[in-house]
Amino acid sequence: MSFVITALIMFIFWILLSGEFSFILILSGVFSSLLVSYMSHDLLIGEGNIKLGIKRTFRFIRYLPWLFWQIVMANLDLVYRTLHPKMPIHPKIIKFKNDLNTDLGMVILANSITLTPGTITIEVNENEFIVHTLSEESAQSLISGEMQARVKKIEGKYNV
Amino acid sequence: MFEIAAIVIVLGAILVLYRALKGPRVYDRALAVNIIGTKTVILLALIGFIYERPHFLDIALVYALINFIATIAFLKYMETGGLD
Amino acid sequence: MKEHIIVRVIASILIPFIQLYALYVIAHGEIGPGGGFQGGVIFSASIILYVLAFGMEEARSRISQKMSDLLSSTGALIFAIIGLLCILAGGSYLEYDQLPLGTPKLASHLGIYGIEIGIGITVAAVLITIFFEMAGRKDD
Amino acid sequence: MDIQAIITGILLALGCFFIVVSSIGIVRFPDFYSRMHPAGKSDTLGQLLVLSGLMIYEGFSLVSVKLLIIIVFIFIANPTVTHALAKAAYVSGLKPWKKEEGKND
Repeated sequence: MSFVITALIMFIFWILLSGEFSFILILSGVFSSLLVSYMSHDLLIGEGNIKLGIKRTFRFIRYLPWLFWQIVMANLDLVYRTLHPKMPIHPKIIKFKNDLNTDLGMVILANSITLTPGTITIEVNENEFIVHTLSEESAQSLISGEMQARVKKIEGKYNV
Repeated sequence: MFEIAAIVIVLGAILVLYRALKGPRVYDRALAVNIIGTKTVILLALIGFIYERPHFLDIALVYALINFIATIAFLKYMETGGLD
Repeated sequence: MKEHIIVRVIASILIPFIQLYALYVIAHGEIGPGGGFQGGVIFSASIILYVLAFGMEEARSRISQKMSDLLSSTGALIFAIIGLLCILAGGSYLEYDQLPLGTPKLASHLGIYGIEIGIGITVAAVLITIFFEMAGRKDD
Repeated sequence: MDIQAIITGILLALGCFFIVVSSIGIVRFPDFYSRMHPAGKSDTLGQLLVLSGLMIYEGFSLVSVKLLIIIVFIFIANPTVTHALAKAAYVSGLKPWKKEEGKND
């Protein structure tokens, strides 16, 4: 199953890259996507706890606009702090508990943290996130756990 | 329009180059080099538009890829003293 | 990097796309930038990323020493055979348009395509071998 | 002037602004960890804005699809690299800078 899905995704990717529809190139596209999915179909669709599913993909797409808005806010905040002559930054390191079940969820949360207001993920393990924050407000908003709740929603109920 | 953007990005890269030269730690240098790499990708895309040669985008994509792998390799070496 | 969850997951998502991109570069060697050598290098970069994220043993279980040795000579063999076929068809070495494949234009098209594939396989296999040998060596 | 060129210009200007600010931040901030903030964020948003400006200029074609692929790739790769750098520095024992203690770097 994962073989077929990977091959399909790869073939779509090939068409997008190539844009040529001569016989030889389409044939080599089919062959290449089969070859790639033979070599690494267990990587993209994932075994065990980095599993991508259709429902998760849709929930992830619904999460993106909120993330994008947060990124814009983050950058405006950062521009202010960078260009202010006194540089109003109060860096510190905070830790908070990791409630997520899947590796993919942790990755999404960690990269979202890195992209949003004044925070950078330093370390992720099963128990906790260690995060470097630039200001007091961003530390507070992270501890309140809104982002984690949203990512948990992407993960869904089942624990794969 | 594209020319101006390209020049501004080169100026940004020069600013970051100062950090790459000054350090003070090896991680600062790695960070600066990685950022210059990202700017190079954008610059390649812009150059492709200035000279109207869309094939430059392929090169930009490859550069983004190699830049990513190079930084990861460097970090792994710094952390474990080996690559495997 | 066993404990690097993020690098591991991102690498496993990106590697198939990198490999497909490498094959795309090899196949479009005639009409775009790139070709066999560049495609081979990108392909080996994907294997290097795999080693960095998952470790040497995992990578060895996917591509054994024997496999990469075999592939590096297969690529060179493809190159040589296409060249020799050109001689057999009455041209000089690598004179593709003498090949009996329809029109001379199509023949040279297919000939170059075959050569690019051969070069790509060899370059990828040799670079993978070099990386494995160098990364496996410990500092004395 | 058509509307496409105007939108492209605005997006390019914004993107260049974020890129320059991130460069200034990297030069100005006091320690390694705070320098990662402009690196991880402004650069990602800057490339997003510049490349989507180019996409709008191009219209819908294979070139803009390729630009989209580059955007997504950098969008995934950049935070990953930032995190890996931060982790490497943290494991090696680099202490973050605090305002009260003054400079230690």
